[in-house]
Amino acid sequence: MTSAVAQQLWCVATLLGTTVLAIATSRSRRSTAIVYGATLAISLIALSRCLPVLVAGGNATELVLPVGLPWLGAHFRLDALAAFFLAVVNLGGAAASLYGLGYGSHETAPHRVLPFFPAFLAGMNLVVLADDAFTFLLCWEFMSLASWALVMAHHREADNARAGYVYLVMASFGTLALLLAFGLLSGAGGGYGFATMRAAQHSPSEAGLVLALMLLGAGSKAGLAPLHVWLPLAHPAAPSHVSALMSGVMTKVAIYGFIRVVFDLLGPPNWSSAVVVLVLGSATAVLGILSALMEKDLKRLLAYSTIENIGVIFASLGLALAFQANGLGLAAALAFTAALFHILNHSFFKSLLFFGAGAVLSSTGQRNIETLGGLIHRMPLTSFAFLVGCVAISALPPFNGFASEWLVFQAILQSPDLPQWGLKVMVPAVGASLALAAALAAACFVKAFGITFLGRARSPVAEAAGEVDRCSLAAMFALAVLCFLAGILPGLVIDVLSPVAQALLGHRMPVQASDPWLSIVPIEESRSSYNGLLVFVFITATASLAVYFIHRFASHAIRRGPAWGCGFTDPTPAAQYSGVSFVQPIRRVFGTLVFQAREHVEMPPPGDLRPARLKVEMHDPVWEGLYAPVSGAVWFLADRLNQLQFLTIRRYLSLVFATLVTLLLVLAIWS
Amino acid sequence: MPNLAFDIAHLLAGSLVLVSFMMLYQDRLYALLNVFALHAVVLACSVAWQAYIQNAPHLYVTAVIALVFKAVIIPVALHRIIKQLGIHRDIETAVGIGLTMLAGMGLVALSMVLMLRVTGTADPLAREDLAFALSVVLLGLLVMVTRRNAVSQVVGFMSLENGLVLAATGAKGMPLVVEISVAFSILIAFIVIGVFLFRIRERFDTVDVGALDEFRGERR
Amino acid sequence: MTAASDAAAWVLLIPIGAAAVLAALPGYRLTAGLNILASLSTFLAALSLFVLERPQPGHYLLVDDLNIVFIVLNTFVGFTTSVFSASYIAHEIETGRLTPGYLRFYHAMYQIMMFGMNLAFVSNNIGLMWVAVEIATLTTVLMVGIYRTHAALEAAWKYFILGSVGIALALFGTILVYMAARPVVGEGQDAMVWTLLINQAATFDPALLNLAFIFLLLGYGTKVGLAPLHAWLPDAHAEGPTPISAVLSGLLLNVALYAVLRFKILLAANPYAISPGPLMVTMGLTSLLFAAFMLYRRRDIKRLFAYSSIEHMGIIVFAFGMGGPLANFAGLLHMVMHSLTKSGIFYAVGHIAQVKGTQRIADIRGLTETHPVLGWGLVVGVVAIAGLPPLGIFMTEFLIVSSTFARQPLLAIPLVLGLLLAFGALMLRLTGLAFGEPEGNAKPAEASYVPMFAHFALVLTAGVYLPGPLVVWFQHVASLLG
Amino acid sequence: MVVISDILVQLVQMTLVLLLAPLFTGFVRKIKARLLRRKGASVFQPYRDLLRLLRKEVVLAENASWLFRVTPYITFAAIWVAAALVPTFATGLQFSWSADLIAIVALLGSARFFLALAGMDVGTSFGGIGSSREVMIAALAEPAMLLMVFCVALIAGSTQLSTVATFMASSEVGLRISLGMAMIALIMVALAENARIPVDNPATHLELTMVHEAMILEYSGRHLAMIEFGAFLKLLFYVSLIICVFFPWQITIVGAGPASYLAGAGAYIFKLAVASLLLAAFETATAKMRVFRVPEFLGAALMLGLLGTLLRFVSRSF
Repeated sequence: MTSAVAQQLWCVATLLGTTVLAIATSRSRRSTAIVYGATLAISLIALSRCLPVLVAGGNATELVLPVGLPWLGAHFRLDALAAFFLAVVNLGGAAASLYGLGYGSHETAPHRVLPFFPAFLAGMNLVVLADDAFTFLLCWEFMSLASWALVMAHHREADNARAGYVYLVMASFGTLALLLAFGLLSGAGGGYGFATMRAAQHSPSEAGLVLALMLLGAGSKAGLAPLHVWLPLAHPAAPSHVSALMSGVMTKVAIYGFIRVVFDLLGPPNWSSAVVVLVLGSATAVLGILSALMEKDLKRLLAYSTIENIGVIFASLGLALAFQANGLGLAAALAFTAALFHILNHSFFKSLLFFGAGAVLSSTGQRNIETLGGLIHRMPLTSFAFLVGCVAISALPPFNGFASEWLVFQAILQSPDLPQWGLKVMVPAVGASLALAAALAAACFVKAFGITFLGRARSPVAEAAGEVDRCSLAAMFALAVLCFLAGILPGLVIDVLSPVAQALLGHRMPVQASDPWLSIVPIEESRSSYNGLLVFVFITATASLAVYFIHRFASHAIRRGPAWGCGFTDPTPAAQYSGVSFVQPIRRVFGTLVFQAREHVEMPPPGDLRPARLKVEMHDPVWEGLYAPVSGAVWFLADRLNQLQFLTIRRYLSLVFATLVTLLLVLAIWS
Repeated sequence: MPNLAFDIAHLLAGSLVLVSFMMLYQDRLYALLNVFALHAVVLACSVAWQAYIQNAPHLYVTAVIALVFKAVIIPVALHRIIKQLGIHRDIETAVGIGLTMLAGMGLVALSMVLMLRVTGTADPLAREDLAFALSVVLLGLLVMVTRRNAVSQVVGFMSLENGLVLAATGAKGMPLVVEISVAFSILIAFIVIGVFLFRIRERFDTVDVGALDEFRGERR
Repeated sequence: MTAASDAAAWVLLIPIGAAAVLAALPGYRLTAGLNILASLSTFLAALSLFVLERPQPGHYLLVDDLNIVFIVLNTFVGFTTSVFSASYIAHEIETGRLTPGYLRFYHAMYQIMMFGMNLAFVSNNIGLMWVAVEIATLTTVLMVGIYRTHAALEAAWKYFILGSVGIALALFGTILVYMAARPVVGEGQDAMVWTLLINQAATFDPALLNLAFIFLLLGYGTKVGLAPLHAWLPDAHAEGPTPISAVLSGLLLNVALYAVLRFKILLAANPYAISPGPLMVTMGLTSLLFAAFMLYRRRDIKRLFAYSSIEHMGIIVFAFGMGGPLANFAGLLHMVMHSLTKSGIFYAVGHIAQVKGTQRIADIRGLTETHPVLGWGLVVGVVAIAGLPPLGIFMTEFLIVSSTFARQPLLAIPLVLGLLLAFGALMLRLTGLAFGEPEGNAKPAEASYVPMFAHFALVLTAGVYLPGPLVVWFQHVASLLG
Repeated sequence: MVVISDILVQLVQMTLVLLLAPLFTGFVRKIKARLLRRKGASVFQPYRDLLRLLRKEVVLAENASWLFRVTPYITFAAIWVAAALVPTFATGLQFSWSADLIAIVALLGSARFFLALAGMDVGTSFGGIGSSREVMIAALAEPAMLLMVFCVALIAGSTQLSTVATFMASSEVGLRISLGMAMIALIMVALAENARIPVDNPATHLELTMVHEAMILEYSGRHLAMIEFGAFLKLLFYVSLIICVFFPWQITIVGAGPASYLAGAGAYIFKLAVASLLLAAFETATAKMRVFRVPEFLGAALMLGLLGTLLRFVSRSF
């Protein structure tokens, strides 16, 4: 009987083998089925092997392979935290593989997707398993690289190529930040093993620096503002099931890195570091969802919404840090569990939504929601699954998104126990911004679902759309069911997550399974409780009651007629509200401040038959405020220095001469 | 005798530096060549003197090479090139003479500062010699970077190399000196031939940067 | 004479003998084959050095742990390049860029160059080493100019002039070392023998050593391509035949670096001399940052990778400048990885330039579509050179950055900045070259892929798994470097 | 025994809100009419309207999907469940722990989410304009509401409405500035959420100014009845919430005798009457705002909620 970690590594090895297989069979027509079938099977096996570790909460198993850094070897370790993230990865992987079985047949360049897909999965699994800095970073970058290759699958579109470029540079930036963090953690002696780092003492300033670097490194991968700019470019560029993996799973792996270092390796946190995480998290949440609202590309919208959720998760982790720093173990466990729960939930519904977007894309060839509409009639099943995803991500009961956000809010309500005034005052403000983000998320997904699936078709392709294949639907419905189950049975999920909190924080939330009626009670019943199951039962019961009474006692008659347009019935679908017009009120309220949104009306002079046009001008504050100047500076310097390529030999000699004289002068002064 | 030997070596090395200075303020090519020939002659004397006092007959070979090759053949060849290319009238300094001289002073001062730190364990003759050699090397480089013309740059390079020979011969018992001086002569011959063959490259310092752009495959 | 000193001699004799034969023989197929054969046997001779017992260092030849790494690497890349060169030159002859007469010259020069480089490694005499480096330089100058085009001649000329100045500076440094050694070691040959020098370096005059090191650093640094002494490097890489670019980047830079390292060890052995670290760190960082910026505006594909070589030389010099077991280990490994990767890239680039008929980056697009093997080969190469895992350079950059940050946080920042900048530039160009709507000639390439993939396979293996004995070896060498 | 009585209370509560809701709206309308010196319709008119609508046939737009037909029931059910969980005359509802204040707010959010979707389903510009404005208002009202919840919860130490009411009814709470601010915030949110003046006008169908009515413009017959009923319930819910949180006097605490239940119910009816008077008076005295003034109005509510939360630390009872 091999140990749990060895089993996981065998799964990874099989995944890498699948990559080789994919290259070997790239000419074959059956390649798609073979590869996705294999990844589906492997993911499910890996999932089934890691869940026992999570539930049983057994001891961590370790393994050292004689690869990687020669004097260290590659350390792997499977503990509760790793098991949880492995579960997230492999669940997402399995769903994406299932979806890929159907969606992959639409792929125009399968040889650019199939080899990298299993490699990407393998990379994510390995990051979670790694137990020394070198292996961790190696796998981390390998994961980035594989996903980059997937982003570049449709490289002929200039936008995708740019997206891939920005992505890779940001990934590299993040890795370098992590590298520095690990350099600091390992010390000059090069103690790269996580066990060594865990045992070492870190001074407060060092710990602060490591945290900052982790925020840069893991944050850039996860999409923390202002390092998120690559995310809305890269995630949509990949094939949809890969987008789902990137958004739903890879960002979580980044968060895993953050948790592993900050909660596990760094030792007891400092409350001031929590402030930074809280501020960044809540700012990311609001900025992310506002950007999502302004977006009309469905996949980009989803990517921005990922940023929002990452913000929520980070805010929650910040709370956990704040409580942990003050020795409030129970509250810390609550916040931490809330973060983990949200991680799980987000991986469910974001994958589901990306699958839906992929279904729309493969059925209509469109990602721009302004050209869609009325798909609920033509893709009823897809639209139902997508609706479930929308409700879940909007944090509405009784679905899972609400359960985790509710826990976050409960954690925020523990803030009076914090001794620091700064935190006392700040945490409610964080709560306000999270509430704002949640409300805006609902608005955003009303828009996303409403414009895409409701109303009348805005283009011929939307008119001609059809339902997608069974595998895709099966993947979507599986996730929808998971969203629902996690929503009505949150207590069970919390109990599964508790060992992770116990292992990292030394505290856990109370056991929920024993509570009556399966409700969740974070602290005690008189303070707060929530029961998704009952809420669901109540709503169903009352709604059924209403339906019963009405159909029993009231009129059944239905007459179909044209929609009423106040006397101006306009048959063209263009008269409907568009996505841009839908968000106009919100754009006016928030956009003028955040995006410097301006509306210009171009009114043709009287007699001119051209239509009047309303133009909306928006600026991305992060890109224009941070990235454009940096890239401008780089190009400016590159231009300046480039003149050195065109000097004459005499000038080159002068350079040599000047260097010589300088060094001699230095020597004369120094020695 | 040791004192006299030292004084003469010192004198010769010192005059080499002086001649290097003379090169700095020549702004006509012919004059520069003549001064260089003088430079080579002084070097030959210095090397011969070292051969004598060190009792190292092989150094005479180096002295002869310096005399024949650098004081005669190369200047003559360069004369011909200048005539053929018709560039003898060019004023070819890139930096003003005054400034160059000042820089030269600075360089000599620098080399003195550096060399005088060398402790007395090294033999004083070598030490002084080396100080002058360093000055000559630096001045040679200075000539190279302040002249626009290929010919005068070759001259600068040769004077630099003279500094090396001075240092090498001053280092008592250094092996391979002759070989090195032969190798350098070949190198210089290559350069001269290069200048001669590729007339397009007659000027190191092309004003037209656009033309260079084109050559370097970096067209916009 | 033991067997090993024989082997060391063979490493020198085979190339020089082959050069004589190749200069005389006509015919392309025969000479190319012979060239490969000679390179292979040199490589085997170098490998045998590992197995055989080491001889006592003589006055001229020396085989120790440090140089054996270099020799084996050198002969290996020399061998693979000769394989690549065979298919590359065949194409050049077909298109008439090279005439058979020049071919003879080319192969002879190739072997002389190998001889020069090997000599530089095995020589136990700093004067001999200097001579060897110069032989290697001069032969490459001739090879760079072999196409006789305007640009090639200009590049060769520039290389020649700057190289000559470098030669002169290095010689002056060598003389200074001799002067420093003479009072201690005694006059004559002995004061130039490396093994004798290092034993007594502690008693040398520090001021002379300091001065010597500056001249040596600048002199050999010119060959290494350290900014701002680098000017010859990009043009020489771009305008010569691609096998020569590969050898220049992969090997010649190492030769000069090896020389710098030797003198660094010497200086480190003297407690009163300045520590060479700060100088090297400064030069390394300057080169890294400078090259990183220069990468952005490149329009010529070979120049692009030439600048990338400058960048990597900067990193290596930085690592050696930092010193310490980790950084030295990383520096050595980085050097090996860079040689393998960069020459591999040049193999790809050579064929790409041939099949596309241009070296302009803007004219080459979508390689992974038109020439999948070359295109993906290039992707792998650039990914490797940019320091992405699982390839070898990642490991070394990991070690360099993390160990630097733990010791000198402020130095790590420009280092990381430079790495990131260079990464951005390389990826920008790679995106244009390998991806996008294909442009230009799409006819299949007649290329030999074996050398390229052999290199990449080695780099990949090293990135994941380094054999234990090799590691012990490297660690020992790293400790030698201080 | 306690359980049975609690379930009983819960059932009574559910029926009570269902029955009272139209009456409350009718009462407000009547008072408004009287204040305007009109006679006004009977207070029972809302019941008649509902019955009339229920009897009529549904005219469904050709493009309407299943979502359009399901939404009225979902919204009705969600609002009813929410209203049923607010202690009106007695705390200790059997199921009040199944959803705390945050969950109740979210339940209303669910209702609005579906209603906004339904507004877009038919594909006319009116539905769109209504939905668009509705979500904008919600985007501000919901955080304001949650902040109010935070403020109250931080003072009461619980988000459980029964606990809050019990706590507020006890004598240990004095007047607190935070609570005052939270109350004002809640009232402002309530006005906005129920489409009352000055945010929206429930009585108008003037196309450019309407929000809620535009959204449900396509509904007719029994569907409209459910939506209207939902709106009545929602108004009652908010008033009950304000009463329960800020004026829980005489509310029956768990375990009290039957007499106290009667007293609690009586007090509740009385408080409702007062509230309707105030609401009608306020609506008569103010004018409707332009749509883009609403964000400022709600922003003020948000700020009040936040201020209330922050001032909690400095304001102890007077």
